[in-house]
Amino acid sequence: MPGRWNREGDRSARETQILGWILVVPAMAAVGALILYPLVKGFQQSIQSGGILFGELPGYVGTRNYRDVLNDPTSRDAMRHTLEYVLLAVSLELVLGIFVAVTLHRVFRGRGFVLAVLILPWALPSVVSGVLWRRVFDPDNGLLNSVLLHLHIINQPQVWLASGRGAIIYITLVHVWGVLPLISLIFLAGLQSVPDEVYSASAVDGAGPWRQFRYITLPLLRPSMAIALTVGTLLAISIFDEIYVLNGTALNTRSILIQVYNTTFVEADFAHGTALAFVLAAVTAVLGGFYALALRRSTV
Amino acid sequence: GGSSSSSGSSASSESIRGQTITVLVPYVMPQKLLNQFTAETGVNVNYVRTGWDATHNKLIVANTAKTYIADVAEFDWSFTGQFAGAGWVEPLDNLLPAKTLADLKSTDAAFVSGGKTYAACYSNDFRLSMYNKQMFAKAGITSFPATFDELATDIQKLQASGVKYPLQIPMAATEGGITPWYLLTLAMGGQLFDQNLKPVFQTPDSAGYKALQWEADAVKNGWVSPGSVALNDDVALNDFLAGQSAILFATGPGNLPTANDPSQSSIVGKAALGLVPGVDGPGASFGLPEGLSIPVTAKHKAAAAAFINWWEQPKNAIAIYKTQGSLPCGTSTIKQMVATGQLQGGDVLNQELTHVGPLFQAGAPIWYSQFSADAQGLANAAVKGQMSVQDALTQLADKASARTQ
Amino acid sequence: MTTTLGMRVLKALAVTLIVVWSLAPIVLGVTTSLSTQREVNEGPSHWFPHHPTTQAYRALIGGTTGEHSGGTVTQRGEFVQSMWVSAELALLSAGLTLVVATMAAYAFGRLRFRFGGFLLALLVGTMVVPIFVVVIALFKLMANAHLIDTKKGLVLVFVATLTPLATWLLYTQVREMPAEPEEAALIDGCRRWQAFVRVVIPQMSSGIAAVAAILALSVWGEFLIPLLLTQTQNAKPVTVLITEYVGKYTTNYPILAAGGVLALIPPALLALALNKRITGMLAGS
Amino acid sequence: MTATGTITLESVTKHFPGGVVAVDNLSLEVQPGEFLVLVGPSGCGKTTALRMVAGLEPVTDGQIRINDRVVTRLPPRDRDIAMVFQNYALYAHMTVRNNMAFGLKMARMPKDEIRRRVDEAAVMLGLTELLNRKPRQLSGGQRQRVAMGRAIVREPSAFLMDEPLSNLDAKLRVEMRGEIIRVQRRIAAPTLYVTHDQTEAMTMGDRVAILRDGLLQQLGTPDQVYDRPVNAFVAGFIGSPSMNLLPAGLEADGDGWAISVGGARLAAPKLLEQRRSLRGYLGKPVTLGIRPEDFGTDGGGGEIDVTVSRLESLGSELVAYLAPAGMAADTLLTARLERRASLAEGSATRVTVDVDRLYFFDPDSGAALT
Amino acid sequence: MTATGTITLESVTKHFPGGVVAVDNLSLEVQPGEFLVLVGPSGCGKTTALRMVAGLEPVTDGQIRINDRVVTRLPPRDRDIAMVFQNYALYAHMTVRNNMAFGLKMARMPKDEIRRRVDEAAVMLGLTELLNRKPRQLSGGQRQRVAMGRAIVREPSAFLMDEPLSNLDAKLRVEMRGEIIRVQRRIAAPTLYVTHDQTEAMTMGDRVAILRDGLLQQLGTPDQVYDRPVNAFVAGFIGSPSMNLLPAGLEADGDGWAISVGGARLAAPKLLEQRRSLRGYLGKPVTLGIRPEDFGTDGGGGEIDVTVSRLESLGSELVAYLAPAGMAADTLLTARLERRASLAEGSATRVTVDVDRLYFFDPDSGAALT
Ligand SMILES: Nc1ncnc2c1ncn2[C@@H]1O[C@H](COP(=O)(O)OP(=O)(O)OP(=O)(O)O)[C@@H](O)[C@H]1O
Ligand SMILES: Nc1ncnc2c1ncn2[C@@H]1O[C@H](COP(=O)(O)OP(=O)(O)OP(=O)(O)O)[C@@H](O)[C@H]1O
Ligand SMILES: [Mg+2]
Ligand SMILES: [Mg+2]
Repeated sequence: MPGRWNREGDRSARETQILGWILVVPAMAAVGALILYPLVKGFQQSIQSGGILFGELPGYVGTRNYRDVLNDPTSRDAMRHTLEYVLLAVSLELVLGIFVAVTLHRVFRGRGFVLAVLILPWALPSVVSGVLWRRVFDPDNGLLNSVLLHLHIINQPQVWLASGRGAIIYITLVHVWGVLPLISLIFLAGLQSVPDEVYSASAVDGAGPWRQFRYITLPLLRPSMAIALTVGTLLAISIFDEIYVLNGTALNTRSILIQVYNTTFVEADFAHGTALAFVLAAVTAVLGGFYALALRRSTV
Repeated sequence: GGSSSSSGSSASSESIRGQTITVLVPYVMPQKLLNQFTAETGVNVNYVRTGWDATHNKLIVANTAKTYIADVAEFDWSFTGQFAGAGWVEPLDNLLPAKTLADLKSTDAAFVSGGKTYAACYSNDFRLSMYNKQMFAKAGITSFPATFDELATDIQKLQASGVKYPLQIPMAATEGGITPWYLLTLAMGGQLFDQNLKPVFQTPDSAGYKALQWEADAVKNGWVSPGSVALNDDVALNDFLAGQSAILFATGPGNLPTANDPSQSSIVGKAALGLVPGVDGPGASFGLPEGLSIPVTAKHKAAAAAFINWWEQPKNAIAIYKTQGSLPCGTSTIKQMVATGQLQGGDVLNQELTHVGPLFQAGAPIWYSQFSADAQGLANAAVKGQMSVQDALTQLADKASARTQ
Repeated sequence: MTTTLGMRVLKALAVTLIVVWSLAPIVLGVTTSLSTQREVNEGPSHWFPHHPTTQAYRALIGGTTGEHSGGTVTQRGEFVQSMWVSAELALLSAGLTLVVATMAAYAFGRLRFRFGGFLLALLVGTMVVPIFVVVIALFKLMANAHLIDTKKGLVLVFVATLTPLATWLLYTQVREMPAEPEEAALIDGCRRWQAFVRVVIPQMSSGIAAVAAILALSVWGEFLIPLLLTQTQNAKPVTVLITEYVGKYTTNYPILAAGGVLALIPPALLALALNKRITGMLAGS
Repeated sequence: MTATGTITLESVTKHFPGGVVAVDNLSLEVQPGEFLVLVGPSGCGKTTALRMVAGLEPVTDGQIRINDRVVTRLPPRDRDIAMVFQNYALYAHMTVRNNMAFGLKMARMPKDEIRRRVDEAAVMLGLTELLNRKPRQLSGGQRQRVAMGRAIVREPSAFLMDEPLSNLDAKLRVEMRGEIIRVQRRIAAPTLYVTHDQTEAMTMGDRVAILRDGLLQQLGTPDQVYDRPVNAFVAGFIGSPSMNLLPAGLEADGDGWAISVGGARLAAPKLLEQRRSLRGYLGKPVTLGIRPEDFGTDGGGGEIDVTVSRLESLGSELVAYLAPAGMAADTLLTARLERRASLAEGSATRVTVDVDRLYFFDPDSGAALT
Repeated sequence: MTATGTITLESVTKHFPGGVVAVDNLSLEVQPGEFLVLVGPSGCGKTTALRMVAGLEPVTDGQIRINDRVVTRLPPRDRDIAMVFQNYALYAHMTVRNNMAFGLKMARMPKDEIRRRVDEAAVMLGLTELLNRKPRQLSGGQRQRVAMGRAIVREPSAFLMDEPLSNLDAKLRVEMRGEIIRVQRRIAAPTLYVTHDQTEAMTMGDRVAILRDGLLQQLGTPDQVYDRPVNAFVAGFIGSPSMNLLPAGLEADGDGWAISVGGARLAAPKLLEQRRSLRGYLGKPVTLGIRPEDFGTDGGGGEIDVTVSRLESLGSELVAYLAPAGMAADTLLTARLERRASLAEGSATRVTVDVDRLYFFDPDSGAALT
């Protein structure tokens, strides 16, 4: 008679149930109250008209706002730029992030110092780093121009951010500079759960550093990679400060979030702003889900 | 001035005693002055200094949420359409003494919407030029050009005397980079919009078109450095202060003291203000004043009004000017400052003030911010040559027209 | 492990590269902070100040008295106070988030309970929510709870925004952790939560240290949330304060840079402190 | 009528996801204070069984009782057991002392008492010098001893030990065997003890349970399982070197029986004829079992001609691998001989077999024919 | 004149931080194709020695050569060794197949060849069914076999094995012993093999090295270390159960010598008198060593009166713990006796000692007196 013991009640399993719930309550409560609830409100906003501010009666307008933002040519351009930022930034961050994490995973004298230096770009308030980068890329008096002129690599000052492609690349570099510490730390955190002994075993098996990396580190970093990719995408898809400081709202570098910012904070049009932001969130969520699934193959 | 009588509004000063108001303004205010206000009115002030860029964001969020944020809040001329249209701020017409309002008449035009005044000006900002007297002298120019033709000639003279890029105009895709176009449009004798808020800048014979073309040509002709297309107004000022150019176009009056501050400027004593050039004789300029408003969510409106009124008194306005550098607005205050020589470049300022009007005759429209955001991107694309002037302005006009529907 | 000279050279090279990449713009910040505004304006010839001065730092700490500085005026004590606020916010939020997230991560990673998978997806999913969508409702919520302009309020919001990432990071670690020591603890008479606190958490300590760094630094650099939810010095972190030194017409580069440089010190100290906790492969020898 | 000091498994089954049946309908009772040794080939389900008793692995089906209390669904802590894990499972972040003290702390024992017990166990286990080290600074054997120490300081109602001595040297192992037995006797806690060591199984266990593929094969005293294995599997598994199992025939030979194995023909002792189950196999093939120690080089019994294939000296004795004449070429008999037996590798010789100690099994089912 | 197939340790020393000297000035040469067994008590430095040879642990002092190439500072991958780790160190993220194939992949072996070798090893190790599992789905013994498989597929220039069979049952262990030896002979790779198992040490090793506290005690063939241990430590360590070591006196007795031990007096064989080093101990205390198997219940030799304290049946034989008359109360002699020896626990009896096989040691230094 299978399952006849179940009548006794499964205390072990029940305790696990209860503890599970207790442990997730604080997290769910915080996120539920301060993110999910406002999110629902925000969604309501995105399907409402902008209200009296735009000469309309308040009320639900269905998907109109979404259609508006998706049909707007500037939004479309911004989406294309954003895609470029994301692809470029995320691939750079992935490669550099793993490189940095693997380097810092080894304990060596002075690692503390390097770790401290590593996080500086991230700790620098964005206004300050914006101003510094502006000094670097300034077309007239910038550091970059003056160095390159000095080295005779260029013979007249360049307006770095004027052209489309170039500007997007430079801005992405600035973005990556600021985000790399976070991505590196995510990978570093991931490496903490890799046991030393597999490195011993693989060394004996004849794997050099590169192949240890390829066959041991990389596979074991899979879960972290999903996180890093998601976070990297998240940050790149909402790239803002770097563009705003270096090139304002110029059309050739405008990202979606600048568009969102203009719509919400400049034009006070929260209806369209949130609609566009929701589009952005949906894209990120889809990408994040995709990464997580693609990299899920459990490691242990 | 007679402080006790002027600080009391129509509401009895007793009823506000003991109240605490929050004031949200992007400038520092010495505690000493606030103490004086408290001593006079019994109102305590919680003075919140915000970041310049952040102020608008904070107000937008709080107001959209219909939530209290301050009793007295910053109010830029560009907010007028938006904030008044949304009903976020109280009209001041009945809250401030008539005398104070009358004194502010000239500057407050920018804050009027639907016949009501929504803010009291405290920072009298408008656009004019600044130039380097020494460079002018070296090029043999004796006075600042009054017309665009003279300007062109002078620029060539300056170039001949060794100034590579005599002109400094910020043209980045930012608010600071778009104002020169507005200014040029007015200076060339035109308007951006007609009385019905229809765009009038898209035909080649319009002032707006000519103005943008002029900017694009300035880049092409090498009057300005190639980097100008990515230049923001603060950097433009810095470059001018470093002595890199002879003329800073479309700057604010508060920058002359800065040019004479040896810790910031390499051209101390060499800078002078110049009137905005025009087609024949000085052209029109426009004001970008900042004012103090009372949000509808304010808790102590009477006390807030008392504070604004206190600020506008010449004695206080001048004291505040000395710490903040924002030019007062009241006609009597300016007079007093010019008379006592407390205003650097006072004569030019006084002259320019006669050419200053609001950018929008009927007050900034509700969609001004959208228009400005569109203009920034499109004008920038035009001066970069990524788009023709015609295309940029046509697109801009189309967008603007769509908004007015 | 025994390694070759070539490897060691490569490693040194890698480390140098990281340091240079991270540090180069910071060096520019330091030189800027030691310049006068005038030298900064003068540009190319003055990347390194000809007359280094600590004036900007003095202004930052002691306040400026000069007139007509166009909004870049600093007030005595303000900056230091904001540094404290930032530090307090970073430590409190990171600490609280760690507690909340570690608990959740353990539950999701080790305990089988109903809807666990769904809740995890929901939680992690909120990472993609842009602040713009929630800001209005959040502001209203905070205002109603009288949490505007309080550190308490900010900490709550930070905890909510950081918990998803922290939970995800820790969840992956819980999954990789060998289960046996925890099982031994259960047999040794621990309740599940005791085993969690006394065995699992110490086991994860190096991972937690890395996540702690991520959290504290995230809070330290946060701008938009504190901007919108604070008013006065009460709860104004250094990131927000520094933006106030950007004036309408002028930006006081030296003061801004000095503020930036000073704002780097606590995070750097934190990294140094956590370095020992973050164990790595023992290399080099 | 509670039976104190018992562990009972009733029809316990464990399926792992993926279709592995690790433990199959296992019923087993460890009697009051009994020391029960669980043996079986690698992967037969010993560890899984232990983990189910400990409450670490949910039971697919069946019931587990400790001291007659049903614990099948209770969390581990409510079972009051101590366990030594096969892979030690030490607390990496605690010193050796704290590893051992942890369980006692959880039981809120007074500090003094904890210290006393840990010190005592450390002496017993030779860990006194190492009390302040962390596990990663220990050798394999030292870690294993810590794991052992953690269990014995507890004085629980039941012990579960999973190969607790596998990483210790012979000498230490003999000592530890004694210590474990002493502790277990004192506490009188029923004990399930997994081992691969024949000597441990034979000397420590009150009874021995032999598992194979999750199925219980035999449960009995060490002598029982050695002398009367229920099937060829148990016979081959218990005893080292293993029993020789050979195809043979049982034949009537004059007035008695004879066993033909390869070229040899052994006269069966009369006693054999009384075995009921054997009778049916007369004239049929059987599997013949001969323990290595039942060979000799002199003395009586049956005789087999062999070629000495290889000799292994264990110091105290000699293990000879012998190729019997007339059998499949690769058949090798293992014989334990006196170390002074005079054999030379490669030489042909004749060895004796103690025919009184032969075993017979059904060639198909492997069941012992008794 | 390179010696292929050798591993040489020259004065190798290892200090751990904290002052532990794990290996102390160890010199050792594994000769071409030799199978050298390393034994010693738990914590004596065996694993550490292996790890240094593998390049996993930096050497504090001394030199290591493989095939006469100095490898002391080379990274592990340049040493071409295969190692079985005491704790397996499997790749948790790879299947069993990939665990075994990894080393071959690293050597860029063709896919077919890899598959062939892994399949072959899997059959040998009984892992065929498990090739697609991940390590966490395996039992302890299965994991150990995977670790083994990972090493043997490699065909390296040297093998290092750290207790590779400790978690296997007796039967499998016997099989595996044979397989390991076969593989090692085929590849002719010098092998350092750590074990705690007496049988493995005695049967597998060409030579045996005995370590104690990081110091090499003796290096010799199994018979040498068994029959002629250089000191009491080795004598006690090799052989299971351990040699009995008793305080005794060497006395002149008429025209010969006698050994007094407790109340007994054993006539020493004449041969003893020829041992130079023994002569000096006449009239002085010595430590007397008697192997358990040198006791008997009948036959000649010296005789000792004992009380049977405890009997352990191992099935194939009997281990008796005997309290000799006239000695300290807790002295127990261990004797391996025929299983049919008729003794009863608690009874007094007389056992014989093979006086030709007595060992003598200096009571202080423990050095063998030969
Ligand atoms: N990381 C370490 N730090 C300090 N001491 C250590 C460290 N690793 C090992 N030891 C010590 O060094 C000595 C030798 O250890 P090793 O692991 O070589 O022993 P072993 O001979 O392999 O023992 P076992 O048979 O128990 O595995 C032991 O006393 C151990 O405690
Ligand atoms: N998580 C798992 N998933 C699937 N199969 C498993 C899992 N754990 C163990 N097994 C299988 O269950 C069987 C029993 O495993 P168990 O660990 O109980 O063996 P064991 O008798 O302890 O063996 P050993 O003596 O080798 O330790 C083995 O065949 C093993 O491969
Ligand atoms: Mg097991
Ligand atoms: Mg070891």
